[in-house]
Amino acid sequence: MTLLDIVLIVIGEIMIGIGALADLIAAIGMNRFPNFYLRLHAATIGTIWGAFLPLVGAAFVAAGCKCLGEYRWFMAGGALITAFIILILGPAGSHALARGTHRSGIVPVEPKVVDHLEEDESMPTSQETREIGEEEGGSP
Amino acid sequence: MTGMTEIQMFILAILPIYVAAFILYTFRALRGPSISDMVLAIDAMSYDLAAFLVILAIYFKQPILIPVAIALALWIYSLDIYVSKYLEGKELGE
Amino acid sequence: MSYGEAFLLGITALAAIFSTIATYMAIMERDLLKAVIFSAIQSTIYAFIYYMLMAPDIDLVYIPVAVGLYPAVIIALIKKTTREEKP
Amino acid sequence: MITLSEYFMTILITCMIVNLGLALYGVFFKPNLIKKIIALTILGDTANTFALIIGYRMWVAGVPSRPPVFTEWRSNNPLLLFVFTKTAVDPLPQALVLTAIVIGLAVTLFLVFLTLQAWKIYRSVDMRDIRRLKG
Repeated sequence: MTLLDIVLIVIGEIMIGIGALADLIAAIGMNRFPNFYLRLHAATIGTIWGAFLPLVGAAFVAAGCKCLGEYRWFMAGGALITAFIILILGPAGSHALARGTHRSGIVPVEPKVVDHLEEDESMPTSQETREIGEEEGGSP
Repeated sequence: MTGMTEIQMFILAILPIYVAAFILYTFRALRGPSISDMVLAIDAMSYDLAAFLVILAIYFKQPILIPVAIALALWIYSLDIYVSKYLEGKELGE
Repeated sequence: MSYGEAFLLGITALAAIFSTIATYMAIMERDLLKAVIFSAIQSTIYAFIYYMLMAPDIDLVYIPVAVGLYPAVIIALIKKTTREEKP
Repeated sequence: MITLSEYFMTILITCMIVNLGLALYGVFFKPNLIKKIIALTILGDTANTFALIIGYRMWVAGVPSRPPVFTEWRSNNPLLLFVFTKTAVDPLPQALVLTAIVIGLAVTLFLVFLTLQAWKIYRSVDMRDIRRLKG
């Protein structure tokens, strides 16, 4: 076991430990926050710090550990691919869910000062105003 | 082969933190007042479960267990999209 | 018997208990969309149990079918029919 | 005197039996057709889990049991093959369950289509209403 392997394993173990702590913090926040829009923050911590970072650390550990046999590069590559997928898809899924929830209005936006998105959605868009104008102009 | 390496001992020491986090996520997923809370909790739980599965594959020293994590991370995303499409009141594919 | 064996089988037993709770709530729920999402929780926990029972090739089929396709099909069906279950 | 591992396996099998009972209750006594379909998917998954538990093998002398895929075929050490046969789980129930999952998907899609046709004809998915209509 060379020095590079030891360095890779130590860095990977530190990343896995940080990921576990971030995961626990995100889970506590998911239970303690009172509202859906506040729980999105906890979900972000749990997705990026709790899943992306330990996966990169697991890739480092797998690349540095000789005891895993010849398939350790397969393992490291799979862990990196999973990390990349989570980095792309996690924020996209949270955003889609928040958009759908706000449009359907099943959860009230409780601690709010001003909600610009609601004002924008309540105002008619340019295409709708054009249709309304055509109807008024066309009807006798 | 029966002797445990340092990496296996480290992973066994770190596992209870993950398990506590999963228990808390599952409580929120079962108890959430609205549908969005439940789907969000399943989402975060499954992404963390993918990381957990990769770490367990390192513990078991079985590289063939890795593709499960890729499949889980890919398909949980679809549940988000279906539920948000339903909440917006649109058809699938619109 | 080592510490690792008892601990990992204990995680599996805990997951089985939570899957029982999720199944009970999915069967007894009036709102059908919530029932579908409880079923998705149960499917995710079952995928973890299959992993711990050392069947990765089952998981590769089970995750797209039970986590991806079943909720999609049943949500499309609820969209076309009713959401509330009559008492 | 049972060991701790056998105790946990007993908990696992007991929870699966409770799941099977709950799913059977949902299939038999819930009048809504969509709820029947959800219960049927849970029933199929639980039955598949029983088939996997039959093929599972407990850990031998602290070595983890492993999936039935032999990945060390490059080395010519026969001891690795001996360890593989001692610790790998049974692959035959996994091959059967693989087929059962896909057939369950096809059956569920067919039932969803039948439910949609029932909604189009009777405007109801409740079994009590459909029975009252006599059609």
